[in-house]
Amino acid sequence: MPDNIYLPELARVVHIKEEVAGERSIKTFRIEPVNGEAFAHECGQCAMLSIFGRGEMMISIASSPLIKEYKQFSIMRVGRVSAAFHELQVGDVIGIRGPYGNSFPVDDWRGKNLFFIGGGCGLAPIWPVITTAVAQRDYFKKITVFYGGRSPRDIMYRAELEKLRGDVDLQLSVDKTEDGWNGYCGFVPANVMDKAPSADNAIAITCGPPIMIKFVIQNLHQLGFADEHIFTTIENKMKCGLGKCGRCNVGKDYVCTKGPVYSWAQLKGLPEEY
Amino acid sequence: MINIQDMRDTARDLLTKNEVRAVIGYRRSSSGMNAEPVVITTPEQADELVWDPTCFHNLSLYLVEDRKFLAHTRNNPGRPIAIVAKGCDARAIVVLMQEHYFKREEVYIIGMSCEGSGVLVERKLAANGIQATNASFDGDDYVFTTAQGEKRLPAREIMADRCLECRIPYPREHNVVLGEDKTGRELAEPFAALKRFEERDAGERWIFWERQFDRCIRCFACRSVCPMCYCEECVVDSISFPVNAQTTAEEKANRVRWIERSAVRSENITYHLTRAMHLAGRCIDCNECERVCPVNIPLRLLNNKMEREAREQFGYEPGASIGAPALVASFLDNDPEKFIR
Amino acid sequence: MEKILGKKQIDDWIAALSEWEILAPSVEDGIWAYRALSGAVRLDHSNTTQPPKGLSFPQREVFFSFEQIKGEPPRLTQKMPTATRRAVFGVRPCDGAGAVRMDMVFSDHVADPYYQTRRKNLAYVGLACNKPQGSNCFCLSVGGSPVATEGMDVLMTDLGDRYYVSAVTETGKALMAAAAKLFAAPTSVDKKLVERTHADAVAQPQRAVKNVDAVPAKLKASFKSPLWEELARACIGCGVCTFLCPTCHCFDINDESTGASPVKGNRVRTWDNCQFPDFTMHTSGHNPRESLGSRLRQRVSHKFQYFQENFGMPQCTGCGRCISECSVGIDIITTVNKVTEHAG
Amino acid sequence: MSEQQAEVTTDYEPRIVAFLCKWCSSAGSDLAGVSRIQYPSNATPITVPCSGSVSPMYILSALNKGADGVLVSGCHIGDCHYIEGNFLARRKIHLVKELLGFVGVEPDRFRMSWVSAAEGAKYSQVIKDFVEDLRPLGPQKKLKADRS
Repeated sequence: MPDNIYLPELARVVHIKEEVAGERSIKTFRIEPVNGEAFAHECGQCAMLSIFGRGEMMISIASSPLIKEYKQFSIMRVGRVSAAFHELQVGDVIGIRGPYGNSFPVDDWRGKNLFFIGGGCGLAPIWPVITTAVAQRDYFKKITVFYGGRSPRDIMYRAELEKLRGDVDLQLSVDKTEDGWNGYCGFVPANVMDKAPSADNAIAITCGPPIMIKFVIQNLHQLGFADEHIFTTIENKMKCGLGKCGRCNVGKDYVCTKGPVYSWAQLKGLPEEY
Repeated sequence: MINIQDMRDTARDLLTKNEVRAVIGYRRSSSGMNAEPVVITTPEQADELVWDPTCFHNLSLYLVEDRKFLAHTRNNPGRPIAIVAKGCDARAIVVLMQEHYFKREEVYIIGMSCEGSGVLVERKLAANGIQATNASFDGDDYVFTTAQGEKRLPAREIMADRCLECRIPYPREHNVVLGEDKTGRELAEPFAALKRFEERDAGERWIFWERQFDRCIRCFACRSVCPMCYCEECVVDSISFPVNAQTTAEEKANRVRWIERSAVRSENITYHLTRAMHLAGRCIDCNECERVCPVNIPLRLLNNKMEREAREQFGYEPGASIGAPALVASFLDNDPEKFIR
Repeated sequence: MEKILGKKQIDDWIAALSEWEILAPSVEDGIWAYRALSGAVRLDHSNTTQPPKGLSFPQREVFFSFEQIKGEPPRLTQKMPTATRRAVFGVRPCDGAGAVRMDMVFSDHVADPYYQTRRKNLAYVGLACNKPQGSNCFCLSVGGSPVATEGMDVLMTDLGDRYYVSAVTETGKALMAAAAKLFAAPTSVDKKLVERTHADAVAQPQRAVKNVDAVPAKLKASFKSPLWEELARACIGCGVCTFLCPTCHCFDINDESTGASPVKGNRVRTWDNCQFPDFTMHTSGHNPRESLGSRLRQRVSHKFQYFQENFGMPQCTGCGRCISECSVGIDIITTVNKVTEHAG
Repeated sequence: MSEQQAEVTTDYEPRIVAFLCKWCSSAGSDLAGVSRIQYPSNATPITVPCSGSVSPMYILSALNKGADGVLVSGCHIGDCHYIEGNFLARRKIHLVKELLGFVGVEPDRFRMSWVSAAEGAKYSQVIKDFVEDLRPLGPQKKLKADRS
C-alpha cells in the first residue's frame, strides 16, 4: 500500500474497444501505468478509477493477474464517471488506486471442474478467473462457461469467448434471438438446467443481474451444488475502498475489504443489503 | 381551554368508524418532557395522544411523507388520513393543497386552537432553570412537573417568538376544531426581531450572517423537517439524487452541480439563500427549521424577511386560501419596479 | 503521574504550554464547542454540541488538488494537513471513548494518513463528569464510565477548589511536566477524596441500554423485525444524530472544481451519513436501504452489533447527543431496548 | 494596504454575468454590437428564453462562481413574448434583491433592466453604468466559493 491511500497513480489508456452498443453501452479500456509498474492483483479484485474533475468509481479488474503489463476494465455507461470514461480517447491519462477487496480462491480449486455462469456485464468480474484458469489449463478438470446476453449484440468479449472453445465448453445464450444466431435461445438459468452440469467435484462461479443470480442459485441447488461450492461477487456503492467510508457496509462486512467475492454459504449470513 | 380528552375521543371515533386510516398526532417521548410525532392506526392508541406546550412539530410533514409512501407503493387507500393541526400547521396544509400535493378530501384536519397560548422554547425554559418531566397548558400559564413539584410560569415568558407574534392562532381550514378562535390576538408585535436586525447596516449584517453560515454543518435538518421542502430532487444533492432505472447516463452526467457538499461558507450561504427563496410565499412560520438546527442558525430571520416582503410589497399571505395562486407564479400590475433600469 | 492543581492555576498551566495550540469549551451563539482559547479557560461546561471528533476528522478534508492541461498528464498535488500540536481541555469521558473508536476505524486494515497526521498531534486533557451532563447520559450501560481515562492523555477530576490531575499517556506526562512547578503531590486526603468523587460519579443515576452484552445477538435476530419501520416512523431523515456522534465516521469523496480550462480542482472528503436517503444508492438507482426503518436499523446495528463483532466493543459511547438533539424524539436507548425486548 | 487599494482601482475589472432574454435584451445587445456602440467588455452574456425563466439559483450560482455583478435583463412590461414572463421576473427578482441586501451583499452587485431589441444604446448604457458602479466595490468575495 502507498503512504497516501487516497492518492491515485496515473495510468494511460492504451486501447479502447466497444463491446456492446446502445443506451447502456459497454467499453473495455486497457490501461498501463504512466510511471513504473502496475500494482499486482488477484482474480476478483477491484480498483478505484478516477477522471479528475468528475470523480472516482470502483470497477472490477477484468484482466488476468497473469498479465502484468496492463489492466483491463469493462465499463458500462450508467453514471457520471462512467459516462466520462466513454468519452476517453486512447492516450488519455486517468487515475487508478487499488487493488481492493478479496479474491476468488482459484488455487484452492485445482483439480476440480469449474462452471462459470455469467449474464450481461456480469462476465467482466469473472473474466480474470476464466482466463487465468484457461492459461493454467492443466490444473483444472472440465471448464464450462455459460454466458448469456439479451441479444447476440449484447454478448461481450465475443471474439475472446470464441477463442476459448477447445479449452472450455462454451454455452452461449441469448434471451431474444436474431438472424444468424445458432446458439441457445432462452434465459441463462434455463440454459444451465437444460445442460445440467454435474455437481461432482465442481465449483460454480456466477455473476450477473440479481434476478439471474437468484434463479441460477436455485438451479444450482437443484443440481446438487452445496452453498460452499457456489461463488459470486456483490457490489455496493463505494467511495474509499478501504473499509472506512461506510457506504458498502453490509452487516459487519465492508464489501470493499471483506468482499466482493463471497461463497453462497457466506452470503447467506449477511443481511440482504446489497 | 381545550380538554385533551376531546381530542382523543375525536381520534378514537374516527378510527372506530373507519372514517380515516390513521391519525397523525403527538404523544409523550421516551426521553423527557417533549412530545413527539406519532401515527396511530387503532382506536386503542387514541389515549396515547397528548396536547401540550411541547407540541412544536409541524405534523403536515408526515402528510408529505405519507403521500410519498403511497406514490412509491402505488397504493390508493380510499380513506383520508387525519392530522392534529395547530393554526400554523393548518396553513401549511393549505399551502400543500394550493400546490396540489394532495386533495382536500384526502385529509381530515383535527384543528387545535392555540387560543391565547403557543408552544414553548426549550432554551428559554432552561434559562429559567426548570428541568421538567411534563408540561401543560393552563390558561395564560404553563404548568411544569419537576422533581421539586409543580412549577407555574406565565406562558409569555418562555413562549416561542413566532407564537407570540402569531395573529391567527386558529386553524381556519379544519374538519373539526377544538378551542376558541382568538384570531387577532396581540401578544407581541410581528417581525420584531427582523425590525431590530434591519437597523444594522449592511456591513454589520454581513458579519452577522457570515458567522451564522460558517457554523452550518449541513445536516439538512432544516430541510428534512420542512413540509414545504418536499422536492424529490434538491439542488444540494443534484449529483447523486434520485436516480431510477430510467435515468439515463446523460442526465446523470449533465446534472449541474449547484452546490458542493463541503460545509464551507460560500456553499452554506448558497444553500440557505436558495432555500429561503424557495420558501418565499410558502413558509407559514412554523419555525421548525430554526428549532431543529443543532447549531442555532437563526433561519427565522431569513424566512420572516421573505414573508414580510411578500405581505408588504405584494399583499400576499401564505396559506390563506386553497384556491390562491402561488406568490412567484402571480403578479400585480403595480408590483414594485423602481429598482429596474 | 498523579498531581494536584489549584483551580486558579489552570490558566498558568495553559500559559506554560507555549508549543501547543489550546482549545477549550466556550459558548457562542448558544452553542458549546471546543474553540481556540481566548482569555481564561472555563470548564463549567455541559457537554459540547459537537464532540471534538472534527479536530482529527474535519467535516471537509482536501486530499489533493489536480490540474489537467490538455495533452499533458494530470498533475496531482498532495495536501497533507499541517502538523500543529493541539491540546483540547475539558473533553468528557464519552468523547474520549469516542476517540478510541475513531482511532480503531482509521487505523484498521490500512492507516488513513490525514486522520493520523491530525490525531497524533492532538492531546486530550479530559474532565471527569462528577454528575451526568444531561438527562440522556448512558455511558455506564455501554461499557464506559463518567471517570474513564480511555482516549485521554490527561484526566482531571474537579475536587471543588482544585483538580486531581492524572497523566494517562506519555504525552500527558509531558503536558504536565511543561509546568511541573504548578503541580503538587496529592495528599492522602486528596487521594481519598478523588476515590470518593469517582465512586459517587459512577453511582449517579443514568439512563441505560439494558444488558448490552446480549444486544448484538438480539439485534442480529431482529434484522427483519417490523419494529424498525415503526420506530423510524417519525424520523425526518436528517443528519443530526450522525453528525453530532463522537463515533460516526462515514464520508463521501468528491471532486470540487476550481477551474474549467484547464480542468482544475480538489478531491475532497466530506462527512456523510447513513441516514441520508442517497447514501447507499447505486448508480443504477437500486437502493439497498431505501426506507427510514432500514436506515435506523443500520445506525443502531452498526453501533451495537457490527462494531462489536469487528472490534469487540459497542461503538456507542453513551453521550446522549443523538437523543437530546433529535427533533422528533428518536431515542437510541429506547430503540435498542424495545428491539431487544421484542427479540425475547 | 495602500498598495493593495491602488491595485484594486487600477487593475480591477469587474466581471458581470448578464442573463439576457432572447427576444429583447439579447437582441438589444446584438444591436449594440452591430451598431458599433462602444461599451465595456466586462459582461458575459447568457441568453435565456425569458427573464421570467431566470431562477434565483442562477443568480446565486453566478455569484458563487465568482461574478462581481449579475444583471438580469428582459423585455419591457407589456412586451413579453410569453405575455407575462417579465411580470413574474419582476416579482421574483425583487425578492432576490431584497434577500441579498438583507444578508449584507452590496445592493449594487445585482441589477435588473428592461432593454428592447431596438435599444442597443440603452444596453450599452446599462453595462457602462453597472461597470462604473461595481468598480468602487472591488472584487465580490462574500458569496464566491473559496475552494483552497
